[in-house]
Amino acid sequence: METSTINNNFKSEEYFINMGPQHPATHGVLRLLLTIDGETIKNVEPDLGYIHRSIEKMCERDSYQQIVHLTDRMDYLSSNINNEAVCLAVENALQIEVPDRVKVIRTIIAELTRIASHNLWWGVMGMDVGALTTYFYAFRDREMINDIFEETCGARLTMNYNVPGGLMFDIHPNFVKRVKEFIAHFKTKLPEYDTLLTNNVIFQKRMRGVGLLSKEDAISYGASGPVGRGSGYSCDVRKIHPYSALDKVTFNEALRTDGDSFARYEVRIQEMWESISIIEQLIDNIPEGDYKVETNAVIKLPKGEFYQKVETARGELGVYIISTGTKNPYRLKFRSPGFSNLSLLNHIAVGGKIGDLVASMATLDLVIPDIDR
Amino acid sequence: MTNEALQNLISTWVPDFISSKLEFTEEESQFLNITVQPADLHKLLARLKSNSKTNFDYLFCLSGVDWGVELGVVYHLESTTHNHMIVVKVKTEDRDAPVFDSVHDIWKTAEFHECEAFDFFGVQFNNHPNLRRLFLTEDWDGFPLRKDYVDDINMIVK
Amino acid sequence: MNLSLSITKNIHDWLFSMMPETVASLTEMTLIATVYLAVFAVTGLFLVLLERKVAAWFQLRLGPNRVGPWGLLQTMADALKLVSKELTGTVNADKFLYNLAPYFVIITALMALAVLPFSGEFQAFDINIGIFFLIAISSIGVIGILLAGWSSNNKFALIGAMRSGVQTISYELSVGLSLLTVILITGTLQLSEIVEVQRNGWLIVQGHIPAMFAFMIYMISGTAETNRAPFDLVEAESELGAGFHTEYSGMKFAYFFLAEFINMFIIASIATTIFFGAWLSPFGITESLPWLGVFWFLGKTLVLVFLMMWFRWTFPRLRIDQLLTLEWKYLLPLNLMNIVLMAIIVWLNLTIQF
Amino acid sequence: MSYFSDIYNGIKTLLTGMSVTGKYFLHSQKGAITQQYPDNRDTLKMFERFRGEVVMPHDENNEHRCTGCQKCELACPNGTIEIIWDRQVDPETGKKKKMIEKHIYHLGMCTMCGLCVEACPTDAIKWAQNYENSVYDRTTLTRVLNKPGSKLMAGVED
Repeated sequence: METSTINNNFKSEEYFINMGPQHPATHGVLRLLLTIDGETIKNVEPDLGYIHRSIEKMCERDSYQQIVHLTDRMDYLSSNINNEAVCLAVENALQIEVPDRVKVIRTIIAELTRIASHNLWWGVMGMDVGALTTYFYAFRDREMINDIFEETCGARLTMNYNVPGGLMFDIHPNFVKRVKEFIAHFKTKLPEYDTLLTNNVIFQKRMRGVGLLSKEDAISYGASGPVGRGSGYSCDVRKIHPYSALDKVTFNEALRTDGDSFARYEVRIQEMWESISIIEQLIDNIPEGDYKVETNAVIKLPKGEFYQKVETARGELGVYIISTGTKNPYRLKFRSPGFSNLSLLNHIAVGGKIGDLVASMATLDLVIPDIDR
Repeated sequence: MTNEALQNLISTWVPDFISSKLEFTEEESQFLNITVQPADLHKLLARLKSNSKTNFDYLFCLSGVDWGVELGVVYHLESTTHNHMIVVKVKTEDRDAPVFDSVHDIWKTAEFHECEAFDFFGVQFNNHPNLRRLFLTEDWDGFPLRKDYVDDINMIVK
Repeated sequence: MNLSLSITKNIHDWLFSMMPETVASLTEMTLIATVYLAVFAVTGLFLVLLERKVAAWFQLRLGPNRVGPWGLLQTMADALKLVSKELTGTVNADKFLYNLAPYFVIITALMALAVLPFSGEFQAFDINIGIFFLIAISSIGVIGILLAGWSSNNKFALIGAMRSGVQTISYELSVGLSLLTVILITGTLQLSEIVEVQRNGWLIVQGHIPAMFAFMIYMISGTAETNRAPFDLVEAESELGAGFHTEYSGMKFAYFFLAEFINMFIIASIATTIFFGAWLSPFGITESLPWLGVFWFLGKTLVLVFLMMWFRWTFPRLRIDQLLTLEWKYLLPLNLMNIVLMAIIVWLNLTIQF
Repeated sequence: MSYFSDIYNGIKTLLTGMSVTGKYFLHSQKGAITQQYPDNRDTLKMFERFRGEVVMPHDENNEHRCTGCQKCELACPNGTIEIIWDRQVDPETGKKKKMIEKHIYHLGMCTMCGLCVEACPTDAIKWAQNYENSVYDRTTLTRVLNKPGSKLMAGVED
């Protein structure tokens, strides 16, 4: 055939590009091996392990109290929720019922963490698509949450505030006041996010119809959190398997059916509103009581297997503990949301442009220590 | 579906679809545990997904486990329509070349999780499209999460 | 040679009385070049500082405030640092082209500066095809960028360079056509005459609706010409690292950096000259003080430069195919319609004259 | 027609976006969130629970509250704390008892998890709100918390 020979003569050549480990858009030390034809992505192959610390192996030698602080270092943006996951798993195994006060405080702090994480994501998302100012607006608001954490927990990022059996210490007397201040402040700033970025025509064109993920693929790829919910997959662990005080509050699960980058973006923006509503429902009625149930100094879990799911800012975090009855877990596996979400990057990026890859990777909201553990 | 109903349903699959015996247990776990022979692993898992009554379409956790003598893989499955969960375990005593069937054609996420299990436990997966060391370097010696792994320099034993 | 050098007649006369004509011309040209180089460097440094300050104010920050009062000497310090830095390069780079590229970029930027009418007196080179010259010169700069990306043996740089080529070829059209729209009113390409025409009202007022459209199109495509956000695909930080100048360091990098800011200044200056009456004061309020022209010119230019900075610190970046869609599907057809509209207005004498 | 309405809506959204940044530009002087760090040392106060480094408070008689029970050493996940202790004769009672010789704290290994302070039964160690911990030599990060010649406060052990 005449045409086929022409096509063969003008066959374009594919080439490889190393995106990362040091690249502004990979948010850490993720390395992507891209196969590119011109600007079009043909294949994405992630290469991991640049900051792998083998937390799972470290957990096998640590006591259950000590494991908690390691989880801070996995998904450092939702460190408090990670702590909560391990504590819940241990408490369930020991069949401890924590006081209501602990449950409520844990939920408030988890939702604050979620807002902080989504807030940072929003700023970085803007940076990834080229709107540099969003970063600073996001940090202005996030700083208030960090101050709340610092006052109550003693640290801004790696809080280690939960312990098996409750909390390490009671909330600071200023906590309620500061959270209310923050909520009032943030409610005026969140609409500004929409005017600045969400409604922007360039931003919409960049996000809509990009990085398409169908509901079936989302489930098959194990997508969770905003990534799954952007594809119409109702996967909020807070709704399906409520933990802590989440069964006492009413909130809507943010759900979009478009499955594109913009849907994932909208889910996260709506989740910030939902988190505000959860906090508002709880902040005025923190029950009085103990902040901790006394546990043995050496916690020994009964023999068996325990699994605990929580919803971090990125999705479903699973803690799978195999115990042989000693003071250390025999095997501890973290099912991290980022790892499953990363596995679908190739699926949504192929066929797009380099700019699309950056934009859809930003909406996956990857935190590399979460993937590398 | 309750654990009991699940157990009753799945036990009817033997021996029509699955040749070897399945072991069910609910002890020491909040889920129903099924232990399956390696040869029947893929058949069982495929059926767990495709059967409309079970419909386990969400593989939320795939972990390699070293039980000391045996090496194995644990699959945590959930159904997004029925909201029930199940755990499938597969074990082998062959520590030098443990091989199971890959399930990446059933759940796409398994491709990455199997790489992880291979990387840390040395578990091989048949028919896996791209089984490579995902985290560690290609020339890494040994499989770190196995219980018999020794590294005098980097591991601090308390 | 049709040179009309109208800077300070005194020096001109003095020089020609001192030496033979050829030597005097050469000396004069060298002097002017030196003055322009100095202006060039100072403008570049000042604009970099301005950009950083403006960015900081948009972003709730303070901006540079350590070196000198209010950080005024910050860019000086940066320039010194860049001069003292090692010039690195990649192993298999095409050394000749690699070293040539920055000069292409910076020399074209400098050449464009020559024809700008800073005031009635202060214009180095009042050529009769002024606008044509400006458009022609400003598109040479892209060759430097292409060479830089091609020769540095880096795939990110190459992608950046190719994007730059595509972008400049497309947006060159819009820049030219939008300026052409206004030329319909003036009927001349010579910058000094264009300014004279505007004594009856700035062209954006004379040409009212089509002129405003032309101005908007010009600002959009001008921003694209200078490779600034939201059209900064060439160096798109989150995609390509640093784009075409990834492999450049020290002074060679500084050339690219300065050229970007000078280009921004030039684009704003052209807009000032064509649409806002260059050095003419509004309503002729300072007609009796012609030396204030420079002030008006720079003032108007800085307002436009600020506008471009405002764009940069607000908008997300376009994707490469959207960039081309914007040009070929929106700006170009609108531009062509706009020219027809302007032609009708000029034909029917519907322009606003004071 | 949607062609022109697209252009109109597009430009409108761009302008509203610019109004947000423009508003902050106009209020830039009072809205700046920059912390001019080394200059604001005097006013920069950490919260009282801030975890800067572990210290052992001594009273004016150079007495501390550490009995050398080693609970902090056990609680620490990283081996940050080492206690060198000895059985010495207490000059007051004449009995032999456990006393610390050195309470060594490796700041370079500390992850500020707070488990040691929680574990301490006598409140001998606590958090300092010190945030400038960087040094030029790594060895200076290893600190001995009990001051030379210090001894146990009376009545702590009861």
